[in-house]
This record gives sequence, C-alpha cells and structure tokens, in this order.
Amino acid sequence: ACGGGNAEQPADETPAAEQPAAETPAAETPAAEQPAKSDIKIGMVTDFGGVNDNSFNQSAWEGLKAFGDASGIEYNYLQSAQDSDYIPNLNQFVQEGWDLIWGIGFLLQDAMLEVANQNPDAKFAIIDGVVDAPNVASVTFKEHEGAFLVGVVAGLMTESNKIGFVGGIDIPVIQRFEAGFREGIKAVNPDAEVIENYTGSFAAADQGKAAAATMYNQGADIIFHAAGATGDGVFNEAQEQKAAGKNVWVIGVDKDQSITFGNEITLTSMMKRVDQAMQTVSQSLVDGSFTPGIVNLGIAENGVGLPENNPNVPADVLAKVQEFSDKIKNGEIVVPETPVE
Amino acid sequence: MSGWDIGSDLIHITLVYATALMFGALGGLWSERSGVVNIAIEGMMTIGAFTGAVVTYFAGSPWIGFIAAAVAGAIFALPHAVASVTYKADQTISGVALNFLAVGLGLYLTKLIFDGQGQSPNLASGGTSLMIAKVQIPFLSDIPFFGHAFFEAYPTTYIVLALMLVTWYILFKTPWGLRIRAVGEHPKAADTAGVNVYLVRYMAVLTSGAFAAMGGATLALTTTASFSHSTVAGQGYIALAALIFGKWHPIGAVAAAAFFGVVTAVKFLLPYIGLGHVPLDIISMLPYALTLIVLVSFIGRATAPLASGVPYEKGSR
Amino acid sequence: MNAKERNTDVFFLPLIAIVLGLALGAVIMLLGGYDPIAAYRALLNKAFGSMYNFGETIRQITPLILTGLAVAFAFRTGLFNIGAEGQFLVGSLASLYVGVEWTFLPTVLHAAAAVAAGALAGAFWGALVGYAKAKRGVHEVITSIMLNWIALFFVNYMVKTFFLPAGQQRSVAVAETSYLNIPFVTELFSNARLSFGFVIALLCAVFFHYYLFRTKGGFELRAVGFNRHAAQYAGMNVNGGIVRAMAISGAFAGIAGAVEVLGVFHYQSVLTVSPGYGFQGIAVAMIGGTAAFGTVLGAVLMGILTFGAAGMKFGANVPPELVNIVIALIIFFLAASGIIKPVTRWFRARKQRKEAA
Amino acid sequence: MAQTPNFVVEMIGITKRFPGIVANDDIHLRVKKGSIHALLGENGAGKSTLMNILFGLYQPDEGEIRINEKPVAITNPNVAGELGIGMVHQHFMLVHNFTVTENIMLGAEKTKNGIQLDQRKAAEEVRALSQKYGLAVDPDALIEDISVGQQQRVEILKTLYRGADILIFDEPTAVLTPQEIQELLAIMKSLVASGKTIILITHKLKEIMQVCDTVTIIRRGKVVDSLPVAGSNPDELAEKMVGREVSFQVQKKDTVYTETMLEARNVTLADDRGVKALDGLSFELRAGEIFGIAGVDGNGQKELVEVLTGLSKPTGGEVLLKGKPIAGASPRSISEAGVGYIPEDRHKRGLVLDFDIGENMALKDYYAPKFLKSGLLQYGRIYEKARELIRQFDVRTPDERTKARALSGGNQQKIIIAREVDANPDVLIAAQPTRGLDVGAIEFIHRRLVEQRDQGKAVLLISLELEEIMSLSDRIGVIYEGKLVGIVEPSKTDEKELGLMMAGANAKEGAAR
Ligand SMILES: Nc1ncnc2c1ncn2[C@@H]1O[C@H](COP(=O)(O)OP(=O)(O)OP(=O)(O)O)[C@@H](O)[C@H]1O
Ligand SMILES: Nc1ncnc2c1ncn2[C@@H]1O[C@H](COP(=O)(O)OP(=O)(O)OP(=O)(O)O)[C@@H](O)[C@H]1O
Ligand SMILES: [Mg+2]
Ligand SMILES: [Mg+2]
Repeated sequence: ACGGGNAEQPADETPAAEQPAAETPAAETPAAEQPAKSDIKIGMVTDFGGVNDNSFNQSAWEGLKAFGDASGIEYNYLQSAQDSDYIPNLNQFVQEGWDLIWGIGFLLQDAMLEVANQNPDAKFAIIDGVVDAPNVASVTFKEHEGAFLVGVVAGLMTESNKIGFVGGIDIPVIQRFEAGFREGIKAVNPDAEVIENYTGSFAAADQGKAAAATMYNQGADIIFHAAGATGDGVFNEAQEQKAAGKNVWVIGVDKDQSITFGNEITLTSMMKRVDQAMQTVSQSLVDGSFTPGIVNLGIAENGVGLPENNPNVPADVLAKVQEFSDKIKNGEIVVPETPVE
Repeated sequence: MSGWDIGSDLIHITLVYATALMFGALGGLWSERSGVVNIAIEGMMTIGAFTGAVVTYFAGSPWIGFIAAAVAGAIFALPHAVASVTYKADQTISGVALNFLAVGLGLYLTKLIFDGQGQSPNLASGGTSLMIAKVQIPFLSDIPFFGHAFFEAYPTTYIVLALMLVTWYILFKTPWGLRIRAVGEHPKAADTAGVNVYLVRYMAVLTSGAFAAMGGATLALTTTASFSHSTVAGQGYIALAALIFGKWHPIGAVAAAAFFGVVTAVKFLLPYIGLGHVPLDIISMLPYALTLIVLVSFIGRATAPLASGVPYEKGSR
Repeated sequence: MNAKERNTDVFFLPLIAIVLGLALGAVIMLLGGYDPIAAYRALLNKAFGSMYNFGETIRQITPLILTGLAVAFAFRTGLFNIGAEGQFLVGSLASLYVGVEWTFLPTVLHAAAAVAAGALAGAFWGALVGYAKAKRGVHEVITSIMLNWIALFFVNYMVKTFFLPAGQQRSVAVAETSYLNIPFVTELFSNARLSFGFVIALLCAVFFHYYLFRTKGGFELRAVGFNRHAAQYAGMNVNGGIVRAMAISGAFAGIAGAVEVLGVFHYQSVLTVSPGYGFQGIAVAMIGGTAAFGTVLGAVLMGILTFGAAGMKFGANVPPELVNIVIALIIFFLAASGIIKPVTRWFRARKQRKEAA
Repeated sequence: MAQTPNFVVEMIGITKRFPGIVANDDIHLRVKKGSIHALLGENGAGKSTLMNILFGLYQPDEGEIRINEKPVAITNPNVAGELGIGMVHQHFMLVHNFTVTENIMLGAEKTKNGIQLDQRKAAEEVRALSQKYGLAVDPDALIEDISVGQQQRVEILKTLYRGADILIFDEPTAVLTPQEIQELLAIMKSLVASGKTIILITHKLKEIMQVCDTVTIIRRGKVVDSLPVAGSNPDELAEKMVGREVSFQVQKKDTVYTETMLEARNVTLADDRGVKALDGLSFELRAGEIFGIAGVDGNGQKELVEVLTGLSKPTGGEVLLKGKPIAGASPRSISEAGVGYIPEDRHKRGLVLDFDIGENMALKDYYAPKFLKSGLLQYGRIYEKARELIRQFDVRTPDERTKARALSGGNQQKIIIAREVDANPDVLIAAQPTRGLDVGAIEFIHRRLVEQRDQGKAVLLISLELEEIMSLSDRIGVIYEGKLVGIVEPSKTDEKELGLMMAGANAKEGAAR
C-alpha cells in the first residue's frame, strides 16, 4: 500500500534495463548487476506538500527515484517546512556540489531565480514555473490541453448534466486546469453546468471531501479535481457516495489515480507526466545535453493526456477524445489558459 | 437547488465537520473542569488522528483504530497530568510542550513506519475503504429535510452526542462529577472534604486525552482518510475556543462547536446560493469573523472554573 | 533552599533540561534505527557549517526572538497571547504597504517607516484582543485564535487585491530603499538573508526589559498582570493596561513580520498556512522563562534546532520532526522542573563532596 | 488507665518544620472529652499548623497523636474523618457555586442506584441536623448567596454530617457579627452538651473566657502554658501570649472637631437590576474624629467604600471631599485629593502579593517625581523609602525585597498601613483593618489610627467588630440595608443597643441628620 510501488508507468522512454533489475530477487543481488554507479547527484526541493501527496510532488519524486535507480546516480530530496526554507534548501544542494537541482512547483519560482542568479555555475530545473536565468531549465505543462480532453469525457458521460471542479489554490496553473476542463465540456455538451470550488489548499483532504459532498449532494455526478492531497477527500467522498448507491465519478489528476483509488470511482485521470519530465531532463544532464530554457509540454509533446487504460470510458467516448486530441495537436483548436464561463 | 435541499445539506455537512471539534471541546472540558488548563487539545487530537489512521491501516478495522486512539490519547495525556498535577508545572507551558510533542512524534513515527513518507497510506485507497462508514438510520433517514440533515451521518457524530449527555450526567448528577467540579473550583475545600484532588485531576486529564484523541481519530477515519501534518491543523485550538465560547458547559461547548461547523459549512454552499464569486479569502475568513462578532457583541464574559490553571499544593494556603 | 542555590538553579535547570531533551532525542533516534551522533553533527553543520548557514540561522532566530518577546511580554502582564501569529501577518502587510508605496522616503527613513508600520499594525491587532477582553470580557485566547485566522485570510486578500503582479502568488517587491539588509554583511555571509532585523530584535529585548522593570508603565502592567484588583484600587487604569499590554506585545510580533518582509523576502507571499512563528514564539518564551534575555537564548536554541533540522534529514536521514520532539521535551522538563530537580541536587551533592575532599 | 482523666486527643511532642522555620516545636496538647479547649497565640505562632496536623493535612516531623488513647497515624483528612475529627477552617472550605447540600455531601456523597447523587436524601439529613443543633440554613441555597455566618454553619454541618465527635474551629469568629458570635458560642455549648469535644483557635480573649474550659498558649511554635480558664483573666493570657504587657485601653486625646472633610449626601448605588446596595446614605466625616460604621456584613459597607474610593460610581447623590464633588472621579484622582484607604481584603485589593515589599509600598506613588528620573523608575529610592517604612512600622521581614506573599497576615497589613499612613491623607478609610490579627498587631494598628485622628485627620472606620468600633470611634453610624439608620456616640450607647440597630430594629431617633 505504500505509494512507491506503483511508479512503473508504461512509459516509452524508460530504459528497458530497469525492468529486469526489479525482477531479480533483491536481497542478494551483487552490486555488479545494478546499473553502473555514477557520481552524478541530482536533488529536488519540494514545497510543503511533501513527496507523497498522491499526485504532483509524488509524481516528481517517483520520476527522480525511477531515474536514479535505473541510472545509478545519487538522488535525494528536501521538503520545505515554510516559505523561508526554499532558498536554504536549494542552497544546501548547491553548496554540496549537486549537479542538478530541481524545484518542484510554482511556489519555488522566486527562490530559484535568486539562487540561480547567485550561483551561475550550478544547474537548476523547475517544474511548473518559469525562471528566466541562463542556468535553469523550466518545465511547464499545457494542463489546459489535457484538461480539455477529460472535459470531453465528463461532458459526454455526465447523466445529470452537472459537473464539478475542485481546485486547490487559485493560481495560474490550476486555472489552466479549470479553463481546459470547461472548454472540453462545452465542446461536447454545451448544456452541462459546471460548479467550481477552490478550497485554498493543496493539503486539506477534509475540505476536498466537504466540497465534493456538496457538489454530489447538489446533483453533480462527475468531479474533476486539481488539488493535490486535497483531492484525496474528493475520492473519499465519492467512495462513500458510491457505497450509498449513488452513481458518481472522480476524474483524477497528475497520475493515473485509479491505481490508488480503484476503478470503481475513478473515471479517468488527467495525466501530467511530471515523472517523465523529471526523467527526460535528468537524462539530458547525464548525457551532457542539458539545455536551459523553457520546455512547454502539451498533448503534442506527450506531456499531458489520458492514461493508457480507461476501463470506465466507452470506446466511442475515447474515440471523441482522440479526435479532439488530434485537433489540438494540429492547432485546429487552441485551448484558452484562463477560465471562460 | 431548492433552499430546503441546501439547508438540509448545510446541517449534514455541519455535523460532519463539527464532530471532531465536539470531541475536542468535550475533552478540554473534562480537564478544565477539574482545574487543569488544557491547551494541548490540539496535540491530543493529533495523536488521536495518528493512532486512528495507523492502527486502522494495520488492524483493518476503523473501530479498532478508533478505540486505540482513545487509549493512546489517554496515555499521551499522562505527561500533562504528571507535570501539572504532580510537579505543579505551569499548565499552559506543559500544554505547549505537548502540542510540540504530538506533531513531532506523530510525523516522526509515520516516517519511521511508512518508509520515510510524511503521510500514512490513504485508508480509502485500493477499492476497499477502511474508513468509518456513514449510517442511515432506518425510516428516519427517509424523512424529507431532516432525514438527510440528521439521520444520515457518521456513527462518530452520534457517539459524540451521546458522550455529551454522558459527560453532562456524570458532571452534574454523580458523586464523581461533584468532586471534579469541586476540585476545579476550590481544590482545598475538596481536599479537606476527603476528596483525593490529585486522583481526580489525573483521571480528568486522562479522560480529556481520550476524548480529544477520539476527535482526532474522527478526522482521520471520516474525512481525511490518512494522517499527515495537515490532518488536525489548528482544529484543536478551535475546539479550545468552542469550550470557552460554550462557557465550560458540555452542551454549550458542543453547541459552540456546532456553530463553528455551520459557519464552515456555509463556505461550501455559497456557490449554490449565488455567492460563488465572493473572493475565497473573504469566504474563508467568515467562520472566524462571525465567531468574533458573536463573542464580542452577545456573549461576553465567560468565567473559567476558579481554580483552573492553579496547581494544587497540599498544605499551601 | 537559600538564595544562592536558587540562583544556580535558574542557570542550571534550563541547561539540564536542554541536555536531557537532546539526550532523550538521541534515544528516540536510536530506537528508530538512526545514528544520533551523525544526526546532531549534521544539525550543527547545517546551522553553523558555513558563513551562509550561520547567517541563515540568524535569519531564522530573528523572528523567533520577536514573537518570543511578544508572548513573554503578555505573559508577564497576566495575558496569554496565542495570537502572535496574526499580529506577525498584519505586521508584514503594513510594512509591505509602506515598503512598496512610500518610495518618496530616503533609504534609512523608508526602512524605519516600514518597520514602524509593522509595529503599529501588530499593535493594533493585539490591541483588538486587549479591547475585547477589557471591555467585553472575552477571553483573550479565543479572540487571538480567531484573529490569527482572520489575519491570514485578510492579508492574503489584501496582497491579492492590491499587490499581486499578474500570474504570481506573491506581492510585488518592496523598494530597495526599505530593505533591512546591509550589503557588506550579506556579502560576508555569502548572500544569507540575515539583516538589521536581528539588531532590531535585540534592541526590542532590551526595551522589553527596561520597559517592564524600569518604567512606570511597566510597573503598572506588571501590577495589573499579578493583581488587577489591587492595581485598580491603586489608581491604575486596568482596562487601559490590558489594551496597552496587548498592543506592545502585538508590536513585537508585528516587527517580526516587518523584518521578514523587509529583510528576508522583500515581498509577501500569498500564504496557505501561517508561517508558525507565533506558535514557536510561545515555546521560545517558555524556554526563556518569559524574561528578555532568556527569550533571546530560547530563540537561539529554537532557531538552531529548527533550521538545523533540514540538515539532519540530509546528513543522517532523520525525519526533521525529531527536533519538535526535542523542543517539546525541553519545554516539558522546564515546566515540570521538579522532575529534574533530583539531577541538580545530585550535582550539588557531588560538588560539595568534591569541595569537602 | 481507668483513673487518668479521659483525654480524647493527645498530641505528644509534635514538631513540624517548614523551610526556614519550626512552626511547631515539641508541642504537647491534651484535650479532655466533652470540653472546649482554646488554643491561643500570636499570628504565626503555629496554631493552624498544629490543627492541620491533627486533621491530617500536614504530617508531623516528630511526635505522636493519640485519639481516645490509641496511637494513630492521621495521613489524610479521610483518616481524620474516620477517627471522628472534623475541622471548621479559618478560611472557609466551601465551593461558592455549589449549594449548601452539595458542599456538605462532597466527599461523603449519598447515591441512589449506586450512581446518581441523591440530593434529596442528603438535604433531608442536613435539615434534620440543622434542627437538632439549631443551625438554621437553607439546604438548597447557593453558598455565594448566603451570609458569612450561614456559611460557617454549613462548615459546622459538614463536620456533623460526617459524624465528627471532635470539632476543630480555627478562628471561627473573625468574620462574624456580634450576634452571630453569640449564636455560635451557644451552638458550641450545645454541641459539647451533646457529647462533642471542641478545640477553638481564637484571638479574642473574651470568647475564651466565656466558653472555654482550658486554654493552651503557644508562642513561636512552643507551648508556653496550659491552664484552666477559670481563675485566669484576659490580661494574664495576653501577657503570656505576647510575652509582654498588652494594653487594651486605647489612649485618646479629647475630641477636637474642626471642618467637615468628607460628606456623603443621599448616596445611592443600584446594580443593573435596580437592586439598591446603597439607598440614600448620608453622613459627615469631620477632621479630628474617628467615625465608626457598624453593621452586619453585607449591608452596603463594601459598596460604600467603593463609592468613596472611586471604584464605583454612585447612581445617585453626592460625595464631597472638602466641599468638592468627587463622586465618579477615578481612584487615582481621589487618592491624590487626599483619601487613603486600608482595604478590607488585603490579598485582593491591598497588595500585589507577587511584588516585593518595596514595590508594594510604592504601589500608589510609583509615578511621583521622587521615584522617577527621565522616565525610569529609581528603584534605589523606592527601596530606601521601603527600608525607612519597615523600620518605622516594625514590619517583620528579612528585607525590603521579600515578596509580600511570604509575610504573615499581620505583617502584610502593616505594609498597607505604612503605605497609606505615610501618604499623609486628610481622610483615611479603614475597612476591617485588624481582621484575623493577634492582639499585639491589633494594638499597633489601633494606635496608628488614633494617631491619625489626633493629628487632625479624619478617619472612617468600618468594622464588624463592635468592640473595635466602640473603643476607637468618636461617633458611630449604624448601617442597615444601605442606609445609615442611626448615628450615636459610644459613651451614650452599648453593644446591645447597637446590635439591635444593626439588625434593623427600630432606628434610634436623631439619626441620619
Ligand atoms: N505551608 C507552609 N509552608 C511554609 N511555612 C508555613 C506553612 N504554613 C505555615 N507556615 C509557617 O508556620 C508558622 C506557623 O503558621 P500557622 O499558620 O500555624 O500560624 P497561626 O498560629 O495559625 O497564625 P494565625 O494566627 O495568623 O492564624 C508561620 O511562621 C508560617 O509562616
Ligand atoms: N507556602 C507558604 N510559605 C511560607 N509561609 C506561608 C505559606 N503558606 C502560608 N504561610 C504563612 O502562614 C502564616 C499563616 O497563614 P494564615 O493564612 O493563617 O495567615 P494569617 O496571618 O492568619 O492571615 P489571614 O487570616 O488574614 O489570612 C502566614 O504567616 C503565611 O504567610
Ligand atoms: Mg492560623
Ligand atoms: Mg489568621
């Protein structure tokens, strides 16, 4: 039940070497069979969410862990207890000479800018933020594109024509989720009503639960959450409603959350492949091809999308999703980044 | 949405939300009525949430977890009793220590047990929920409005309401209660009347720990589904406020906790009454601002049990 | 017990409490399968290992001194200020406002005005608590708790409404003229964010002591704190005293908020949770025996432990929460000092035996 | 054995040490069954300590206790209760927001079905007991609503309810009115008549002479003497107790009235509900006199003092100080205008117990220029002044930096007197200035009050002790239900008449101006 075991996603770029290593009985494996040791060190700093929030931060950590275990580099993370910890935590890695330092999340943006400017020789990468410095790779996602696709699923599958969106903190990243989601629904089901609720936190499962409870009680049958651990509460509530005989669904976020919460309540998930981005950029460092600058990953780049398996989504709906996915990919549809009601 | 549905839902969510606070406030009541100030409700709830989540995870039953939490809460309260009763410590300071200890211990042990993770595994994950399930009282839950509002709730809500009555009965109708109240008002009088002041205070503080911890377990087992740093997150202090607000009376304290529940639940229902666009911060501020206004304008002076906060030293004047 | 013994106890008890707290913390680490020596070494290394870390440790200590003083001051006047958290936040907001808007002021003056604004805002927030208590009899604990939350959301609202650059989760930066940082010091400490705020905090501790024990205002507040009936009869303004005490207490916390904005971040973030300095301040004040100098030492200890904690995780993989346990134990032993009295007695006996030999 | 007299209580060689003091030093005490045995001694002599040991609140360091000739170990009050020992404490041990019955049954509760309190049964028992011993109280009344005298009856009932045969009374009359005292003494007699034994601690020699059989005198923790009361006299007892001769006669110069210093005109004070604590009260206080206010506790004395000192604002009428209205002025401005005040409750109003003596002595003039220099308090001068007052007023303390809390009641009172007298007020209000003090301390304080009067100051003396009022006052006003029902001169009245007036019977004419 520990979250770590679920990390292996069918992922195109993952080196195949990883699979056999995992299958050999671990205890007596001689060191020789492990991938070659490397003296490269990659660290990451999280905000206060921590590395097992069942979504964003966890995804990042799992990506780094998978990459580290596969490539034999050293890796570690530091969790920040308060805002003022970001800079010292980044600096801790800098001072000990780590080769690449990740900042996980939008909230680290300012801290990273400052530390990156003060340490031009160190290399940094940030997820979900843009840091304009010559030694930082900024990885952002087109969440609105992925959210559009799950919006299509929701719009086609809702029976009550009432759909909920639970957001964490009201920040641009999360607004992109909402914007795409609304747009996707509108594209296939203009009559559906969307109720939104920002809880103001990424770590308050109780609030997520209460928000979901009101939405379901007021007739929504599908809720999409983009709220980190707050979203756990949405799943908990859905499970309860399901047990009481109501036909309700949750659309997960960041990872394929059906793995954690089961297919009974998880309709599908909006995958945001933070883990893969972590691996790709980290790999570029090992290869010596690390390039600072902005990478913006959307459907075309395979950075966002639906999971491989969607047992709860009928084929015709998936076909529609594919159709829209192609349209977005080829630029026929441009999804807005801020919510339009 | 009809106003009735919203009203019914408001009560429903209030009860879900306020249950843990009610446990906490009743917990504080036991201790403070015996003259031991308890600002450690927060810590006791934290330990309860931790124990409830972890024991449930391993034992596979939320009720085992719930009971374990009560026991753990009582044990955790012991140092507070030792410090404030036996060693005549400043009770506020001892409470502060316990609050720090609870967060430290809870997260340290979580990380130790779960391989460095700062959060215990989600109890509702993997398809089978280990959470406490809501009950629907047969027939009653079918009544329009009232059914959903009152008779479709977590058993913990009914437990805490029952415990409120039990607390009231013990406190005001039994010899034990008479002694607890006497010790809280005038320990020396109780002592000279042959009441063992120390024993009464020890028992009261331990009971306090058990009650508050049940509140923490309620959070973990009915709402958050796991233990983490944000499970209790200040609700112990709100429970303390409810206790004072409720003027140290079991029914008052529970009612005050319910008041907090209502003002919090309103936050989630605003979108349905056309107030969805009020800024989130203003909405979030609402429960606290309303409480403050009510306090300052209507409630006013509340007097704590006379001897609360004063260590009792046998033989001093 | 004679006076001399009492004096040595004042000194020794905290020392023993700290040693015992650390020792028990080590035992807990051993039980958890960690290496306590490596952990403490890593902690100290993180706190003092480089000029940068040392500077950041001071940065961490600074607000703790101030919120510690806030709690201690109220405590001395018979009030429990659990609301330093909120006073801290409104202090940040006010200094942010002055720091951003009052750019017509020259360098030093601008910073001073911004700090003063923080102090005033904190004082106002504290005075609200005092007013509710004095005039309406509302218990200060409950008002402070409410005001903490109100401050959190109010400050967020204000920052978002008036100071937020598009697409950010923090305010615009304050003008450089309002910075509390001293360039050559920053350089000396390799860009650590310590600032003149540390000196302000120490000055506040001096003020705390002098005001409380050497001025007539302090005399009044202490009298009100100990026995408001006697104070009232002696002609002191009891209600005014309560408001004043809470205002001064709040001012300390407000300055802490100002120092964070002007000396550390230079902006104010939109916060999801309070930074926690107010609650840590309670612990600091308790460790320091609610005395000025003690509070400074308490903050130093607390700052080292909390800032060093990250190093412990890094160097020995020990969960940083362990320091909370250590802090709790220290406070606990101080509160219930009877538990450790046997230890002091044993020390004394041994010393006497040695002297006799 | 049979021929030795029947001692119910024997305390043999009891020693009890507190840090820095031997409170009881090899004390021997033997109490005969069916007698009233007095314990006499100065403040701090060790009387309460000895009785607390007998009651199981303290453990003696040395010595033995025998009850009914059997050695016993009284480890706590429960054991004492089982041995038939009950105690009526100096400071009442009553929970103020409990009913009479609840207080009486606390610790010895009656239950029905084994769980629930049986208040009715207990109340019936209380009623029966109060009838049997003539202790009228309402079993259902709240303690905070009944008079001090009634509270004391509750204390006595508490012991009887537990079946006590040996009753200890620690200064039971300090808070009672003359009538109540007489009633109490009668109750004690009737208790003894029904086979109980009583140990009585009191500072009032008259009471000892009136009801006691034997008296044991303690000085500084040691027994000085133990003797039958018959054949002794108050002077002898006082001298044994203090170790010197004590004068009960207050020496006063002849009265020389001058101008009116303080005047109350139709002062009314009503609370929120309109209940009048003061109801059109009027009097004049003249320079050079001690004006005594006699009355049963709770008839408006407390409220009168609060109005005069500025702690409350009257709802009607006028208060004039040297002709200027002061009603509603702040305590400070009244005090600065020349009113001093010795409060009735020294712990609540008189002292900040956690301040040291120096600070307490400066409590009202800490802000005066003599103690301030550029905004800073001059502690050097504060302590210098304190040392001077300590010498002048004979305060027994190690030094001026000792916390007030650590002093005995008498010495605490001296700090207040020193502070108030030193301020040299034109009007000195003294409320119960000698409550609970021993004869030596009382003598000292009385002399100070008379000194003030003789210097031409006006003194308002409010006391429940008729004897004190009679011996000190030049004129006496009797307060009843918030009104002065009569003003008389001590030479033209007696305690009996005053007592009647205090009870509201037929006010003497020529009263209230
Ligand atoms: N708990 C205590 N701790 C320390 N010293 C005490 C304690 N109780 C009493 N003493 C000291 O013991 C001595 C005797 O006190 P005790 O109360 O027996 O006097 P007392 O004769 O009853 O006086 P009073 O007439 O004022 O009631 C005093 O000097 C007092 O300071
Ligand atoms: N813990 C203590 N340490 C030292 N002395 C104490 C302690 N407790 C009580 N005393 C002393 O015991 C003595 C008797 O106390 P008690 O309360 O009987 O005072 P008192 O003189 O009778 O005054 P009053 O009757 O007005 O309270 C006083 O001298 C008091 O200061
Ligand atoms: Mg006594
Ligand atoms: Mg006395």
